[in-house]
Amino acid sequence: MSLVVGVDIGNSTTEACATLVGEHGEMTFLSGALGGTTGVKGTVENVSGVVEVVRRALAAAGRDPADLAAVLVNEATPVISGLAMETITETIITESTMIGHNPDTPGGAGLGVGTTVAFAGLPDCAAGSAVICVVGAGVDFEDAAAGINAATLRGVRVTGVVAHADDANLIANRLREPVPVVDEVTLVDRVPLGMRAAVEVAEQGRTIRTLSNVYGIATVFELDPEQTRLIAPVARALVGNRSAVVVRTPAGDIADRRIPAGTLTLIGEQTKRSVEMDAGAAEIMDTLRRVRPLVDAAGEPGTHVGGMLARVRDTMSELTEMPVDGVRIQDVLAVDTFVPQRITGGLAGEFALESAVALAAMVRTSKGPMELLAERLRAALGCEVLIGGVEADMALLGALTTPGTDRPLAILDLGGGSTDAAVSSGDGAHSVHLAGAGDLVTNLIDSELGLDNLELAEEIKKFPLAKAESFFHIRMEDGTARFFQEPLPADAFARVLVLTDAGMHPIPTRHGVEKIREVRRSAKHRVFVVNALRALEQVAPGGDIRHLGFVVVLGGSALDFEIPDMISEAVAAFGVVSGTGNVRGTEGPRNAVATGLVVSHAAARAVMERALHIPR
Amino acid sequence: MADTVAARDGAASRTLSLVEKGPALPGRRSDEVVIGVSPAFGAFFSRTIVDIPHADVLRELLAGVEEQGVQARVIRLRSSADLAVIAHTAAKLSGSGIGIGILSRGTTMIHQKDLLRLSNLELFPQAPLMDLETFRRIGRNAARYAKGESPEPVPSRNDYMARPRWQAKAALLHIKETGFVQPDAGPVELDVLIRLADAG
Amino acid sequence: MSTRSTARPQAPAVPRRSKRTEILENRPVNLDGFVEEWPEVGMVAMDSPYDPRPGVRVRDGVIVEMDGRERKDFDFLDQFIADHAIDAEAAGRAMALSAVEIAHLLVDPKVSRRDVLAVSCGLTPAKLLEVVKTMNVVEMMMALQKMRARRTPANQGHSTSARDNPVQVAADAAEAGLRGFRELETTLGVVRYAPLVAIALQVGAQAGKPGVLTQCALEEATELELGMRGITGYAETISVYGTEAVFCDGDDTPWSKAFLASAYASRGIKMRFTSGTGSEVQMGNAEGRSMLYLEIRCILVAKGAGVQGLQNGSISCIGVPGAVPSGIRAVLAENLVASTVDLECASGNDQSFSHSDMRRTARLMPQLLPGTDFICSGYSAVPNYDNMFAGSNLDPEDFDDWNAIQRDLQVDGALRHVPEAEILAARSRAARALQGVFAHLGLAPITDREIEAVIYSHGSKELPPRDVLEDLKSAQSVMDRGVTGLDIVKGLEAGGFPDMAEALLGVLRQRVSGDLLHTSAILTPELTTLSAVNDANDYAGPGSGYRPSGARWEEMKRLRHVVSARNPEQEVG
Amino acid sequence: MSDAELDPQRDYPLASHRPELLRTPTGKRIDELTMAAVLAGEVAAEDLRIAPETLRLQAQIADSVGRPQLGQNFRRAAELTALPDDKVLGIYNALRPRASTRQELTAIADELEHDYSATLCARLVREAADVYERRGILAS
Repeated sequence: MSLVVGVDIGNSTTEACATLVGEHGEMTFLSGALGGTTGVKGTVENVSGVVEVVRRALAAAGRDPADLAAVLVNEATPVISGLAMETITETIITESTMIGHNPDTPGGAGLGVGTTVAFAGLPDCAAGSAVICVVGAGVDFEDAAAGINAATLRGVRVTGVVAHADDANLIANRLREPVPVVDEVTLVDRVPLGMRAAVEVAEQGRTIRTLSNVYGIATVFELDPEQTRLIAPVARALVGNRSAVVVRTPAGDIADRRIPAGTLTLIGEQTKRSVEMDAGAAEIMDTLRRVRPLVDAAGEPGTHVGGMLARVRDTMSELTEMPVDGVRIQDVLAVDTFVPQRITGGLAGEFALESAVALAAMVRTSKGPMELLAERLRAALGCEVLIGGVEADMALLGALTTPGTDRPLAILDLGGGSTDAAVSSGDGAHSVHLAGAGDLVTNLIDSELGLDNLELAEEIKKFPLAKAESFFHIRMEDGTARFFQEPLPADAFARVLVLTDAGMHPIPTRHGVEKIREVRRSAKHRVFVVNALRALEQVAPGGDIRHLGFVVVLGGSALDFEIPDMISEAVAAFGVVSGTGNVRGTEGPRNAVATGLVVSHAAARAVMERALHIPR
Repeated sequence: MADTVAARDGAASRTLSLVEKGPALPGRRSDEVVIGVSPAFGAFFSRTIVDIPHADVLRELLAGVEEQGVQARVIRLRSSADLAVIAHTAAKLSGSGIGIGILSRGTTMIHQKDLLRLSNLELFPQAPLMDLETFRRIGRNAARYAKGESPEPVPSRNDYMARPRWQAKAALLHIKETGFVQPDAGPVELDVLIRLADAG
Repeated sequence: MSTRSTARPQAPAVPRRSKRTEILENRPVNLDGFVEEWPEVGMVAMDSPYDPRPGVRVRDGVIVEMDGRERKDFDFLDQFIADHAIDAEAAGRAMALSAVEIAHLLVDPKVSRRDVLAVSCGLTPAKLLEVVKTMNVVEMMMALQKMRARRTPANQGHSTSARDNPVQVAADAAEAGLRGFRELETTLGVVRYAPLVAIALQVGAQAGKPGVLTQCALEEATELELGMRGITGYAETISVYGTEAVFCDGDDTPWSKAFLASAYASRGIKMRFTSGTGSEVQMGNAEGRSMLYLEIRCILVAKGAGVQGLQNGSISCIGVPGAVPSGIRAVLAENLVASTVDLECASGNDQSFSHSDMRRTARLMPQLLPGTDFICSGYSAVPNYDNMFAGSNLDPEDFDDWNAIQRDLQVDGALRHVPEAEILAARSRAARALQGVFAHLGLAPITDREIEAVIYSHGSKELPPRDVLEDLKSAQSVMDRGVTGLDIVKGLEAGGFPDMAEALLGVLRQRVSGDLLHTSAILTPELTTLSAVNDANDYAGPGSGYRPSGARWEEMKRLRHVVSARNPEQEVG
Repeated sequence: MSDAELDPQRDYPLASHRPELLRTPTGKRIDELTMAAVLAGEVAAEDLRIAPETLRLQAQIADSVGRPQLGQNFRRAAELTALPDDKVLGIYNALRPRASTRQELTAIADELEHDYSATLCARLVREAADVYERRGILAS
């Protein structure tokens, strides 16, 4: 019997599997271990990480390092991914035609129509005229209410109020005759005066009816059909608001504009095609399918996509120390997303959800200095170090130790930077590495929720949500309640929480549990489910997923609490058995390559493959 | 509009009268915030450490609550000048469980009845950095907690040169206010009247 | 000017002011706060009619009455001090001397330090207060010059970053070491960054001059853990207070702190306590005693706990004594009392104190001129906006002023001018060494661009932001994996910095010998211990004691710009 | 070795002048803690701790330069070298005001004395229990 340790150097973790291998290839698995990869995968910096994980595996097995016969290391090719995101639509208001920022607490209720007049100009208004009073910065709410009441007493019909400060209820509560008040209009000075305008506020819990309806606006302003056609985008932009102001200006307009984001050129082995970025993710991925296999991608210089790809290349080149022009992009994943953006020309800091495209790109670098690494490892460990076979082959062998699996078997390895797949066929394994995995999901969550906090986005990705309904109980995202004896931390009160393994962390946004959950699940779907199908399709015989028998899901993201289920559901449609791997019946989705290395080593020593004895 | 502001500046001075109505009782409406003031607030003291009139401070806290459509009650704690005790007592008397505590020098805290006394929802420890805008936002956030919402905490400010200027005065104000503590007196409900000072 | 409507009542006319008043009004000193004394509540520096009268009664070797209080009425500080800090045998003889006689012993250079200690070990808090009350600041400085424990003065620096950027902390630590600081302290904005920043400080500290000791101010458990792992070298933020109520508010007692002192020593780690005038009155619980009387009780608690030293000099409450009459004299007096009871004294000057440069300097002189064990217990070696201790009395913009003052007065403030090329080299070495250590430990990478930026930067505003997510993951992994000082040694060696590895190993080895546990201990750049045992203060009047000479004096003569005597067209340096 | 009569003038610092008296808790000599040994993996973190005997030597030095309280602290520390880290922190927390009852403190003192022969530390804890009781800061 000889003691060997299989070691898998991954992009972020290094895993080991200690095993006794007999003369005829029979194996007794002893232990597994996991540690962080030191340095970039496939470089000599990995030595300390490997030494540490080998030490731990031997310690767990209770074996003396002196008895170690050989360490088996995978052929480690660094696969590195990069990310970029760019908005492709923009909402612009020219001059001021509307205020649609949806303040938390507008005052009064109903619809008021009149001519806009500054608060200071109120005393000059003629009795009987209908006016919308515009209250600027620095006017106290009591003064504002007093001024409006005085005008009303004189017979001026003040039908609505637009205010700068968060004062709507304070003003409305002090008026003799209640009118709708819209507040928190930051750029109130830019509201055109002397123009016909309408102010609408709905009751609490309802949304406006008139100004969100194009014919409602047409009625208020007595518009002809041509004018009505022009005002349509305003109505659309106000749908769902509790309050709104529309001012009719001669040249005002609101428009959705597509930003020319540039052309992405995908260069395949045979052919080359270009696609406009603003066509969206589906179109880009379709084009990619037509040029596959991809050799490189290029973006039009001076455009957004040009900038995106340049950023990806710069990152790659820094990480791999390759010259920028030597970096070849071998896969891209485009994902439709949206980003909250301030509306250009808005008067109250209105936000619109603009469409955006996120692009993940994957670069396969040249093979690392494996021989040098092996040499250093020999010196550090004082035993034989063998470089094993192709990573995908090894992962397949490891995955096959999952109870209940058989050939033909495909694996899906869900990592942080890339999604990999491999399938065993007669002449070895066929494998692909695709761009887009856990890191992209984190980025999508971060930008779609407007968090600007990747750490928090990472937690939202990994853990379920809850809402703290009191200091002693939380409502989980599945609707069940959990009670506590000790009060929750103060900063958790009334907030949406993410229940991490290091305690509950409040999420500082206005979004509810439902919204955050939806963004999280949709991001995972757009990345992992899309990539799983794409990857399996590329490795499946004849490109047909139905020809695969078993799919085993491996890798760090396979530990996620919902991704494996999402994937199972998606591939079930193809009649494929899919589940999370359980390497050697004990390791879960971890340790497949390390185990595969040992299996392969043992097989080589064995007379026949049938002699394999795998204890369960 | 400039005229309005100038006119306001000239006449903005307000007086505060706080009249004791009897013992402060627990509230029953769930849409209220209780504001607890310290023993000498609006009484021996009429201004914060940076001379902001208590009349304006209270007016902004009340406005912040009112703007959210929530009711406010004001009580005076007579038995302690400890901010946490004041805020926590206010929270326990509040129908919503949310209270605001404020000391004469301007230090403020939002509290909730089920929290430990030494904990809090939001604390504004640097009295010299408190301005009217901040008081308005504190009232607003307290009301939003009372409605079961999750407001962004009001950003707290920091300035390392506040110490040489204010540390000793803050200590004096604290001691002075402690002198007005009547250990056995219960909290009392206050009628608040804020009026423009008579110009002539 | 605007024309006011005559209909409005005229505001009372502002009396006309002179141009000079206007100029004075705008001087920075008038941004500082000054308040009247109020002795009844303890808002008084050191001269209060409500402080107790000194006195002691000993029966069967036990102090049964102290400063007018019977043993049965002792609060816990009284009892701890009576039973642990005061030598009951010496008390009778010592207390029989008048305050003036004892003050004379302190000031008179012909009376040795040892002879003073024979008396001071038997003095009660009220007596020590009486003694310093008879002294003016010049007399106190004379006394401090003799009573400080270590012969050679030293200095402590702060190296922190508003963004908790480890690369910055390392580079500034290296520069600080090169400039002469022998102890460096850090703390955090985001506490979870602690392991990375503490490693950065430890690495950077060895890049300037070997043997610089480091600490990271944190809550007790984490601070002790980082110490035990050898990621930090000593500890300081162990606070004690002068009244029972405030001590309990701080969730401690003299006994819990004494136990903690032994805990640190049991792991071979140097430690000192922290206290200062003003903390009790600030917390509204001074029991009507003067700030200095309460501080002397803190000093004697430290003495009784058997801890080797104390950081005092008001520290974070400096705005309180700073605002009352004779407050800065009281701050000097507390440093003097700590030294007089034979404790190491890290003497404050470590918190933002005044808007006025003149007052900042005047507040510094009483410690700088006589010299203390650590003149600043935190000279900010980063710009004050980066100082996570809320600003110090001095920061890097004051380096050249400090060096000029040392040279003008031939007084050793333990710093020196260093040519820019050396500083840049040290900053670069620190950043690169940290890059190597992080790579070796598999922590979030440091890019060459960051290193380039940090070498030439003044503060965190000029640095590219780090990936906070990755950093915090790394920080967590440092704790999870149980990384120790030894791993940093290995990382330095692997990264090609064998001399720094050797220096850090030398620092870690100290905890085996325990030499650093003695009073006022520092490590020399040659990694030998210098403490009040082998470098005891031997001041005995003119011509004796420590005075800068030889190579050190030559070093102090160098400034950024000094005109050459041989060729006045050139500068030396 | 604890019988050695130390002269502070001649013997301190021990690392320089009396290295032969120093052992790590794991029994290594201080001159074995070299860079070469570290790189060969022969030095572990446990080797960089102080031994109780060393603390008692340093206590002798503290006494002889007139610092009895410092010496006493070192002797208590020598007792605590035997306690695991979390136990040390646990006792510290128990000594905080209103954290423990008299019985709890007495139990800690007994454990220190019987399980760790830490008589000085036990005495400190018992003394605290007395004072806490008199001053009303025991847990109720």
